[in-house]
Amino acid sequence: MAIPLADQLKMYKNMLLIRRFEEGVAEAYADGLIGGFTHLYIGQEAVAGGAIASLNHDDYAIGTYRVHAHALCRGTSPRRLMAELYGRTDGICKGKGGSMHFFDNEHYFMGGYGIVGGHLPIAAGLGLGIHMRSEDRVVMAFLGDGASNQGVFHESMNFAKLWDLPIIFVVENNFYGIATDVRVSSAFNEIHRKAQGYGMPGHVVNGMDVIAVREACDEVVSYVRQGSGPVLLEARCYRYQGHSMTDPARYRSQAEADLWRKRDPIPRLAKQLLAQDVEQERLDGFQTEVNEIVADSMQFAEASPRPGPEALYEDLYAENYGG
Amino acid sequence: MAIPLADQLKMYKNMLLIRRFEEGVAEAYADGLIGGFTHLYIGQEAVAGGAIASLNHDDYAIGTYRVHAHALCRGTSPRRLMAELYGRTDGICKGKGGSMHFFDNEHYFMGGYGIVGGHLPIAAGLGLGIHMRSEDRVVMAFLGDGASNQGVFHESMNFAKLWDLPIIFVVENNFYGIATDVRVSSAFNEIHRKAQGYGMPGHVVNGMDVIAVREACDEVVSYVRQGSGPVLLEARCYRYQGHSMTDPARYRSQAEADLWRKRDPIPRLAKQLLAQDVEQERLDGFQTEVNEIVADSMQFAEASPRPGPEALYEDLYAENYGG
Amino acid sequence: MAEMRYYQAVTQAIQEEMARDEDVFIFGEDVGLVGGTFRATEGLMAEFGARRVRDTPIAEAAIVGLAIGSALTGMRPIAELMTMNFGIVAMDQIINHASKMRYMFGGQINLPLVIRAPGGGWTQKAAQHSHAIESWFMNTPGIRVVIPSTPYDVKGLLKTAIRSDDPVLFIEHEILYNTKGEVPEEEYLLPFGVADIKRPGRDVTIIAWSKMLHEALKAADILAAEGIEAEVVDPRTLDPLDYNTIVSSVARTRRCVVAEEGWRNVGVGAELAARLQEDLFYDLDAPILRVASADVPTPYAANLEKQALPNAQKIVDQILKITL
Amino acid sequence: MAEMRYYQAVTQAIQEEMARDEDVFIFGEDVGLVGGTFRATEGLMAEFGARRVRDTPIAEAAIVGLAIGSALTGMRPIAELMTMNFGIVAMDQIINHASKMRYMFGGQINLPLVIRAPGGGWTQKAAQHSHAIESWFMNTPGIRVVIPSTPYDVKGLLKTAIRSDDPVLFIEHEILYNTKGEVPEEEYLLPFGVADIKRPGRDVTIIAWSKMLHEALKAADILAAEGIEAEVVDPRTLDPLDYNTIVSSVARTRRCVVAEEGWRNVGVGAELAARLQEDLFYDLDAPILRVASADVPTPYAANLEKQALPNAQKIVDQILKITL
Ligand SMILES: Cc1ncc(C[n+]2csc(CCOP(=O)(O)OP(=O)(O)O)c2C)c(N)n1
Ligand SMILES: Cc1ncc(C[n+]2csc(CCOP(=O)(O)OP(=O)(O)O)c2C)c(N)n1
Ligand SMILES: [Mg+2]
Ligand SMILES: [Mg+2]
Repeated sequence: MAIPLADQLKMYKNMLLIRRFEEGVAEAYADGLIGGFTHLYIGQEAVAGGAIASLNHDDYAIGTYRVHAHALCRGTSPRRLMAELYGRTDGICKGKGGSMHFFDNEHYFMGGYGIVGGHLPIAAGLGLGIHMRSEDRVVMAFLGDGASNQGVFHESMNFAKLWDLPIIFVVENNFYGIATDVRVSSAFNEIHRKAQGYGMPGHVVNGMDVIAVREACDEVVSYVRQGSGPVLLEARCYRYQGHSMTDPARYRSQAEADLWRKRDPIPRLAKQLLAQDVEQERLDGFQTEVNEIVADSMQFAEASPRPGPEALYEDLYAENYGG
Repeated sequence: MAIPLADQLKMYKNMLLIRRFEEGVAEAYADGLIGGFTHLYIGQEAVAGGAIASLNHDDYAIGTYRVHAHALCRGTSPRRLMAELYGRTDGICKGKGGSMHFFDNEHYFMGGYGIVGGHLPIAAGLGLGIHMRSEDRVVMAFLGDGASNQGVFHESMNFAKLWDLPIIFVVENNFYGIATDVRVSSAFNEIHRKAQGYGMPGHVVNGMDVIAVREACDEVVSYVRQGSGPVLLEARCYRYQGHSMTDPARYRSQAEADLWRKRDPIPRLAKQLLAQDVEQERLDGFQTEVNEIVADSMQFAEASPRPGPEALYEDLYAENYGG
Repeated sequence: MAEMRYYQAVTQAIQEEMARDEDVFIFGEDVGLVGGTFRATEGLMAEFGARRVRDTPIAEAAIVGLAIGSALTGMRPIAELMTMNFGIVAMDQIINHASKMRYMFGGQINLPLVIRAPGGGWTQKAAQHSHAIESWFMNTPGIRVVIPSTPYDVKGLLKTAIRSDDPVLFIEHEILYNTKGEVPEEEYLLPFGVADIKRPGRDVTIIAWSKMLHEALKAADILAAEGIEAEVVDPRTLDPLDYNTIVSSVARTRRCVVAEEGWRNVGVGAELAARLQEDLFYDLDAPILRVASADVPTPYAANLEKQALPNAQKIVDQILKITL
Repeated sequence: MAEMRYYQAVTQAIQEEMARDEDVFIFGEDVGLVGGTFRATEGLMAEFGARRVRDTPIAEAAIVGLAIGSALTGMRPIAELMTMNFGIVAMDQIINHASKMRYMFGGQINLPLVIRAPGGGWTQKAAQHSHAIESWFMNTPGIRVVIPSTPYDVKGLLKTAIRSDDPVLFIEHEILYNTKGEVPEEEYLLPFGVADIKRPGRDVTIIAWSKMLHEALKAADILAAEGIEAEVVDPRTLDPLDYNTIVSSVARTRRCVVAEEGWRNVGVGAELAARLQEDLFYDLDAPILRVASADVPTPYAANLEKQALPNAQKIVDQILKITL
């Protein structure tokens, strides 16, 4: 089933937005406006860009510490995300979370988490909640290749299949966990085949091709939504930057990096769009638009006030007691 | 390759010893001489009895909280094990461990552990130690069906295969984790196939047939010893008693229990031995012998002194400091 | 008033809340078919079905994670950890997730979940099955720590926990499950953050909770025979802590012993002693003393275990040091 | 004396011990090829090869378990946890296994293993990446807890840790890795259980370790300008704890502030305050005060983080309360 052109354009714009947003982040980080651990997604845009496009508004998505893209694709305001990175009150988490802990209740983005694998049983719990409420929703949980070696990944896969919870586990296999090659960390590096140990379907898709990701996800999402149980989808992709802002990524060869950059998902889709008679100006217009969005979000973030001292003890508990 | 008669007789005697030892334990527990959590192995004798017989003296074995049998098969003195259960100074762990924490350095029995799955990365570590020292040894790690859902099981399997460590994971699938049916706890209850997610060989064997277990283990132990990497072996078996001394096991039907008792490994081997012209008197003699061993071990345990108050702070650290 | 056992108070609280609110559900190892290792969930599966009362695999980290995730969807999960010892396997989910999420996500969500687990050693369960580690959770901001000592407190506090919009670690005690106590027939809830003076007295304050509360009461009886009137304060919830009641009591008695089952070194008693010496520096007649477990893994042998664990007599011994 | 950085002191200690004893080996996430996230294992793989310097999957529980198991075979493993935050995933292996096995197996075995992990927050790493939880490990008997503050202490204590026949949790600090200090050219080892008086003084004792030691020294400088001479005591190892040096210092100064990076509630400071008030009840001129992190998950925003974490000025403020 072909992806409608309007959707393709939307995904194209989303990928541009992710990339430009993160270029902005890199600049602001260099200028000392953003701190902490900040992990860029540049290169992997086709995965979040394609996968999240398969979801309904009220489906849940949940991810790791590398989730700028996922929040953007869910529809969270770039202003509020940038303000979060700047540690300001208008940040999506009031400046308390930062890059690793984006969360947007309104858009059912259930968070970014800093403990590798730690969010996976939470994803299973989201699926359990849906199941308990007999809702027509699914959970899309993103994880890295490295995370697939953590014990909780295994526990979550077992629960998901045992109770046939509506979850799509999307492994963003970028072939490295920080500096560690997937072959050095996984006995079985055909990650989608890890589903076999649970009798769960496992698929693999080219994570540098947003259309391929979208098609694969449309299929697995509808399978999962029908109540057929969870699915594991491996998307093979590549991050262009280091693991985090401070990582020069010397552990990867230039040849390897060059090879992957040739597969860049953005020009790839541009070419396909042009072939469908979309005009170059239209694509250029998108670029201008996202440049403006990102510039605006940075201005917004800078203008937003820092949290006041009273914020330190706020938001910890829903219910407070004297004493 | 047929198992030599002498070995068969040895296994027969071991199974008798396990059973009689545990009958003694049950009596002593009822009399209040043994406390804490005490888990009986009766019914499963063919697994430890057959598997451990495949090991060399200096191979390592490691197990769960249900390890009376494994220590006995390794050759640990029944006296010292019974004294441990009685909480006495002559206990194999000086009375500090009890039923769940048998350990015998001399016989390379690397312990019983009370946290489900917790011993599995330790098993992997034993394999790593062997590997680092380029020794000609293997590790045999016992676990239950229930334990195969814990995250550390998965992590340990991954490490074992990734580094091709010399480990045999023996899953004693008695179909229950306390009261929970394996079908209620494992998405995939063909447990041996959990090895697939790691590209590791997985086999299944009838755990009520000591000869079958021994033959399967001879094969996998020699495979592992050759440096071919780890193996998962599922042995299907049944515990006749409740999970621990206080469990009446009402969650299992009488019909099911009866069915399994018909497959009892002890009379099964007796029949095979008789068919090989071993005389009934010889078998009866073994029974008398083990009865005496167990009676003696209980007398020994009762006569052994309780640890003195100075023992409380002993054995904690190898190196002590003032202050 | 009806007399019931501690484990029955657990069941009743859950039963009432499940009947009242269909978002409440419970899961854990063996909680369903057999009604829990300590019988605390007996009858719930029969009444509410296998959908709302779920037996799980042995995977504590995931069990807690399931509670977090389902709480995010608006459910009110109760996750049972068969014992607190196994909660150590789930520490990351409890500490790094349940207790931090509301704060780090800027208050966007509530996490109405309860983690129930019996703590405590005794009866020779040995080193890996004998933990009283409430101090770690009290150390960690973001999770409520409730640790009741009587059926009455269990029922009232567990109902409050289930209705709470914050994560609650509800620590029961293996040895108390079969103890009995009066519980009202009519519905009641007990507030968090309100300590209970279980026995008034003027000479010395004993602060104790869970199993040790009962040892403290025994100690008070023994001391009464010697003419020493001990006041026994049960904080009932360690987070929030009703420090006011504690400090007022000690301000009156001018002497205090904290009795806890956990290890002495950096235990809850250390915190109470540290606060009290700060606030009552000029008012105390004696240093705050602590009674706790010996700083060793709990040994199996009955006599060694007894030596390692705190009890009424050890409390008496400490109090005699500061009251004679 | 050579000047070197804290992270280099780590590397040198490991390098020397690996060269000296071929049973010593090291593994952890990214320790090999790239020499560690904080450069602390740089050059080791090149020198000793991929067999003795091993990159691992992300699986902290198993990493600690591998250390335990290989230690049982007579090896002397060093397991690196990339940070202490991830050690929480491995709590069960650390608490229920490494620290209990020798005791519960009746002393049959030694466990010569070192778990290295940087603790500590700062620089906006936010709630899940900012832990100073040494108090939990100090609470747990059976594992040594070493927490050095300078390159000199790092090197001498890490060599001792590697040679120790007991499990050692060696807690480094992310923020200290790039700090510099003098380290002797010749080999030396530092004993466990010997506190170091980093600055002598007569008016008040500050007890501090790791990153807070440096804040304490800054505080002492500020106070000196006001005529207050603070003695700064660095315990260096929390288990074993050199309580003698601490109590003697406070007996002299009669005033004490404990400064720690962990949460205040049931922190190490609570234990020290509890002991000191007990032993010096009649000798103190003021209550023991504590400076610690605010009892909230560490917030990301730079200004809130600063407000949450303890620092030199906050130490000064407390000391002024009890010395003026
Ligand atoms: C439990 C845990 N261990 C270690 C880390 C440090 N760490 C952060 S990201 C990362 C690599 C994760 O790799 P992968 O899952 O492939 O995701 P990617 O970063 O490639 O997106 C590591 C080891 C962590 N955050 N949590
Ligand atoms: C981490 C952990 N969770 C729960 C328990 C309680 N428990 C003890 S044995 C057991 C069942 C284990 O079943 P299985 O692995 O099949 O072994 P079996 O008892 O059948 O030999 C459980 C849940 C435990 N000891 N450790
Ligand atoms: Mg990766
Ligand atoms: Mg079983």
